[in-house]
Amino acid sequence: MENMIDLALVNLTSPVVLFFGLGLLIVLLKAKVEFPGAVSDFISIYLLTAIGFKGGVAIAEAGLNSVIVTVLGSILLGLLIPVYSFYLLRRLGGLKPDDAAAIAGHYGSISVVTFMAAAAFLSSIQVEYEGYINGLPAIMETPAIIVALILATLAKNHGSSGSSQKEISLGQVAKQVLLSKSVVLLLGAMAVGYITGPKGMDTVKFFYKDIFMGMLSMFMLEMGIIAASKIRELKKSGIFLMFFGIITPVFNALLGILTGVFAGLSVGGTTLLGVLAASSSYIVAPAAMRVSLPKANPALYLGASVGVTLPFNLIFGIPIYYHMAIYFINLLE
Amino acid sequence: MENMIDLALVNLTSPVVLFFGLGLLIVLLKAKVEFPGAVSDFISIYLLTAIGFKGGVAIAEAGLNSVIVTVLGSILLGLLIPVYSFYLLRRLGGLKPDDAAAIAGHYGSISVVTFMAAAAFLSSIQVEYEGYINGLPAIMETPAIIVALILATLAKNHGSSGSSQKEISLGQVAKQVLLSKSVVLLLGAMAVGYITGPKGMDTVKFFYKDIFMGMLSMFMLEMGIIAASKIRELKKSGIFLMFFGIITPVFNALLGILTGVFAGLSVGGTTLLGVLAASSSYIVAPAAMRVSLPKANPALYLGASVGVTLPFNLIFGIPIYYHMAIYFINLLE
Amino acid sequence: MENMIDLALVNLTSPVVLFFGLGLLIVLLKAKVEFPGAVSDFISIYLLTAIGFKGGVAIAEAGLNSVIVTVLGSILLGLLIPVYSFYLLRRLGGLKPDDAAAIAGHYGSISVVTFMAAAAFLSSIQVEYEGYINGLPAIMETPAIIVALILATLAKNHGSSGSSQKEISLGQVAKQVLLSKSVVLLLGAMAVGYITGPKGMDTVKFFYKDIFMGMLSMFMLEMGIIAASKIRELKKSGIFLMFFGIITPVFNALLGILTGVFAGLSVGGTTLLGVLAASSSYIVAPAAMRVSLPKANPALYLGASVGVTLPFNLIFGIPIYYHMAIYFINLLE
Amino acid sequence: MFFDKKRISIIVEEVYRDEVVKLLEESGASGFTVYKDIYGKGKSGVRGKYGGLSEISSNIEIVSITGPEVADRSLRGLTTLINKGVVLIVHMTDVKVIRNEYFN
Amino acid sequence: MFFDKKRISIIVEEVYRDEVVKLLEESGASGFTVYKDIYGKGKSGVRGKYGGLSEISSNIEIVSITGPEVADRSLRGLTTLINKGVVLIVHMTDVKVIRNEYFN
Amino acid sequence: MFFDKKRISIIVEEVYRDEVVKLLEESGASGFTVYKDIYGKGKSGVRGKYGGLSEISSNIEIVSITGPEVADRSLRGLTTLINKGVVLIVHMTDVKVIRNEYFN
Ligand SMILES: Nc1ncnc2c1ncn2[C@@H]1O[C@H](COP(=O)(O)O)[C@@H](O)[C@H]1O
Ligand SMILES: Nc1ncnc2c1ncn2[C@@H]1O[C@H](COP(=O)(O)O)[C@@H](O)[C@H]1O
Ligand SMILES: Nc1ncnc2c1ncn2[C@@H]1O[C@H](COP(=O)(O)O)[C@@H](O)[C@H]1O
Ligand code: NA
Ligand code: NA
Ligand code: NA
Repeated sequence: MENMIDLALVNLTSPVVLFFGLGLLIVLLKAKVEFPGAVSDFISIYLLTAIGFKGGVAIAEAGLNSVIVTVLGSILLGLLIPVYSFYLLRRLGGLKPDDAAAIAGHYGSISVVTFMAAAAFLSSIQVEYEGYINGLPAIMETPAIIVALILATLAKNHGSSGSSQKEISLGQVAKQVLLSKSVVLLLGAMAVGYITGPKGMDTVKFFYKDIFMGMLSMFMLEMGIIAASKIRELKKSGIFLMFFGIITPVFNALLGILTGVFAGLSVGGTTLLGVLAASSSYIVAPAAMRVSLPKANPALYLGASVGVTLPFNLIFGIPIYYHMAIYFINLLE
Repeated sequence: MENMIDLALVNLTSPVVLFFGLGLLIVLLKAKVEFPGAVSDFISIYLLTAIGFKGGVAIAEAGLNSVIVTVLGSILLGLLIPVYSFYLLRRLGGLKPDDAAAIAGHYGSISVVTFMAAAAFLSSIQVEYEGYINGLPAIMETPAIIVALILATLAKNHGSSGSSQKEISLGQVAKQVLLSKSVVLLLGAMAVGYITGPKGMDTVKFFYKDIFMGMLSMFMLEMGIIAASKIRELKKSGIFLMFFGIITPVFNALLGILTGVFAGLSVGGTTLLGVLAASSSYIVAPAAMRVSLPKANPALYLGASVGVTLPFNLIFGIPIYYHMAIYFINLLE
Repeated sequence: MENMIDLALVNLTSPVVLFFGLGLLIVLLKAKVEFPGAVSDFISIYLLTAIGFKGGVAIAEAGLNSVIVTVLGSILLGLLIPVYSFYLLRRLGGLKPDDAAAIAGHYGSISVVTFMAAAAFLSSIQVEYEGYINGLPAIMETPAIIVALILATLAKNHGSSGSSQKEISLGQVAKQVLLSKSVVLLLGAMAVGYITGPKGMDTVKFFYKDIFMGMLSMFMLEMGIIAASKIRELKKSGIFLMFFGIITPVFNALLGILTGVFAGLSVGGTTLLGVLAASSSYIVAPAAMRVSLPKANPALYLGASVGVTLPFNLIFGIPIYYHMAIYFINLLE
Repeated sequence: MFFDKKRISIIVEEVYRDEVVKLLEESGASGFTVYKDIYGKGKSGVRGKYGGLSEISSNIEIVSITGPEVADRSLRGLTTLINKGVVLIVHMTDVKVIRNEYFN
Repeated sequence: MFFDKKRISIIVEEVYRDEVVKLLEESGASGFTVYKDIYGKGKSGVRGKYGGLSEISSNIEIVSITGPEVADRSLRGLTTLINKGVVLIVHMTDVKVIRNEYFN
Repeated sequence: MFFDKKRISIIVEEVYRDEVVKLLEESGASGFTVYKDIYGKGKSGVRGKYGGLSEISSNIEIVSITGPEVADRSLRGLTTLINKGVVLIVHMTDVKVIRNEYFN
């Protein structure tokens, strides 16, 4: 087993994490580096398409059958995490139903960027993983958001009845989330990858595989800038969410890792499932919550998810979850 | 000779066509995937530059002499196609002169994207073609547009004389078309490629060659979105143009293929000349027609060209034209 | 020693210079090729990050110690050049203090694009250079700007005293320049490269190294467009600055080359230091001058720097400086 | 030669675009124009300066030129939306147009 | 301290930009500003939402601040353009400026 | 139902953004909106059409809706800025808003 400190260092000195750190620094120094919207749209369209496509090709290679258990396990995670997060945030944090539901949905959903950084980490320490895991982000992105909105509706019906707010139509929200850019690109590119298979991959390998890590590193610069600006907003809103943003991912990683062990994944695959469970959404969930729960405070859910959990996972979480994966897989043997 | 169904499948399961299909689906599902203008500008600037550059390098390798017959033949196609298209649209379709001329100009001009998809198809079934064919799109883009505008002017002078519309200055239009972004990038990059030759290509090969197919596949996603939104508009305007948009390209392909056979091109080269003849413009012609014939209805020319012919060629046309090319080349031997 | 004419031809027929020429031509022909702002932002963010990153990795490989003399020498150049440029522009050119200071700052600062083109030229004639030279642009960008602003302040205090203009706070300007996009990306990516070292470079090599030359060639197209539009504006402002824009870079190159010889650099390294000294800023300095010296005429500094010196260096300067470097290194041996 | 109309401007987060557009159309507006990729500062701090999360963080402006009745209906609808918690920055200007029938 | 001017706004497809700008300049306008990359909906459906074909499908807004005579000439020219078949959405607003001589 | 406000528009090179924003805030404006990536033509020629140098060559428009006192203070500050050599194209429009207290 590799030394924990060495691994942490490998992670910290990777271009991906260093560019993220540079982004944090840029905000601290109040430097004037702004990515035009279209630039980050381009990189994020690219990253989503690439990861979905890779996942689809890998599923085609592995066969749908060998994938089912893992997929079901990961959906279960997405359904479970928002439920207990919601109650934690209500009881311990004393948050309003809308705020609690919005945050819970973020943590049940996933962060594609964190996932990619973890995959980069694994490949830099030469740890293999089941290629079809690249298909999971597409699948785990949405269920939690739906669950969170159900919780919000229940809580409000339970409480004050004379609400002036129009009832949320869950069907409509589900449709909106499923048809959001991230989910469509991830799922769509996965379908393309699945149909075209390794033969199709050969023709576009240079684009979707070779330059991927570089594009990701440039994107991390911007994610760092965003994370730093969100953490600022959170500072105004108290210490509880800071703790929540660090402890929840570790606990969720544990659940993800146990699911991975249970599904018989390799160390690499188990780590990645842990990372997915630990990560929290930064695009799909915020957009869905803003529309469905307009009274929830964006500073809270963005602050916790993007300001705290994203940097924590990238900087500390990934090597920790890798160690946890090794520990639990060894335990079982 | 390969099996027709197999070939159709190779084409249908290529990333390029699948991403196009994903684009169509996105519009059908009313999903919210929008490419910012700057992103598609970037990809389209890249694709035009890359194809022009490759063509120029290939012409430098082949020598200008061996290229002349093919070039003359392809210009002839551009002059001929709009003439009979115009009369067909007027007589059979009963369209107004402006509408008929606008559509005729689109079909005489070419679609770079369709050409690229055909080249990708050929390379996926390991069929070689004369590299300098990459220079033809630049050359075939404009002549048809000029011819179409001449037809419009003639028709109007012939008919009602008291037209309030200012006379179209053909020279001005020709200049505008020749100096439009697509044509300048294609021709300019071709000149650069011709001068710098294979030695220059070596230094930028990774960018202009290796990642080309991937960039194209991302662009196809957007072309699918655009095509689907244009076909909708056409639906309102009747069935004649739907037929026209499917039958004309097949007939034009035939002319292109005969030209290719006559010029002594390989099977690959003949196929590509057929595809160029079959394809219809989606950038240069629409912009030129909008300015020069403001009373022509854009829903008609965009609907037919982008909504019907583009998807037809991509999905069905390319393998058909390949078979036609083989058939006629064998006939001659 | 290679033949001068051959070398000039190698430079002139490289994709990088040809695309620049295409850009010039596009403006001459009044063609409608416009790069959306976001596209050139993307390419320029990429280029700055890539060059900084490569420089950082190279410094990590070479060790900080072996770099110090060169770095100090290049900072000295940045401090010296604006001083004599300022007096030249005042005395010979009869320019106003603000204009003279603004232009002087541009020539003391550097042009990353010219540097990249020179590096491309060297690699096309298989001349090696010290990799850490890639770190110099970051270091040489700012000192000259500060010096120029000090000169402007001194000149104004010396002259009329009842100035209604608010005093320029040098500290503020220094901060603003150091925290500008270009400098932050160059220095930041250099730090990332330095920390991550060759191991990190391996993971992102395809992106930051392989496609670099192609991205640069696309950017040159736009630089050509910009240069041509700036030279037009200069035409109105007289002949003196035309001469200045050609003679100054040659003289500055001489100083840079002597510094390189003195620091014991290879022919390649010496050439590049010459090119850096000869080149003049086109992003950082213009932005700084516009804010700090609003009464200086942008047509003058942009016309000279972007309209004259940039094309001169790219088209003629680079092979000349290479020859000069060889000459002086041979002289010393 | 000129006809008096109202120009309604609504600055809002991009996620609410469809909601506002629906409201305008239901109020009878014959058209609207959207200005993308703007940013600004107001009571809720800086917004829209960074891309990436553009869908959630960026502002848009929706402008519609309408007759007085449609303007009235739209503004009443917008007030309801504000009360629902959606932050809207609304203002109205008197403008003149050439073609009366083009703007309901 | 303030001077009364007219602010003319023209929303039009990007391909017609040069034609409209020429018209404004010939009418004597001393300047104009173009807003790119906007989109909208009107009598001819949604326009400008997708890129790629941006040259043909996207809207721009051209705004010019002028004195009353130039405004008058411009609007007459724009009416001619409308009759030629070019679809223009035009409106005019009364505005105040600080520097009178800056805007013809 | 409606309250009268002033809408101040300032067209200026992007490099001066922070200076103008500071001025507006010091004058008491409660918010502003920035329109990026616009271009135009005026006394100093075409500006902002090409990217790349966007930081120096492109225009932005800064719009702020304010009450009359803040408008007055802002315009006086802007006049000082103009005298310093910064080229600003400023105009003001009368607008109506729904929420009085939102705009100082
Ligand atoms: N006084 C104002 N003038 C112009 N735009 C404003 C003003 N106040 C707010 N805005 C715009 O409306 C957005 C949301 O405002 P707020 O909800 O107050 O943060 C801001 O980001 C600005 O773009
Ligand atoms: N009532 C309106 N208010 C604001 N913008 C409009 C209006 N009607 C049309 N437009 C704009 O003008 C463009 C062309 O309109 P139309 O020719 O009616 O389709 C639309 O895409 C909108 O951007
Ligand atoms: N009369 C005008 N109407 C609208 N915009 C103008 C006008 N004059 C100048 N501008 C804008 O202000 C910018 C700077 O103007 P100038 O300093 O006169 O070159 C131009 O690039 C235009 O975007
Ligand atoms: Na999660
Ligand atoms: Na054709
Ligand atoms: Na220099």
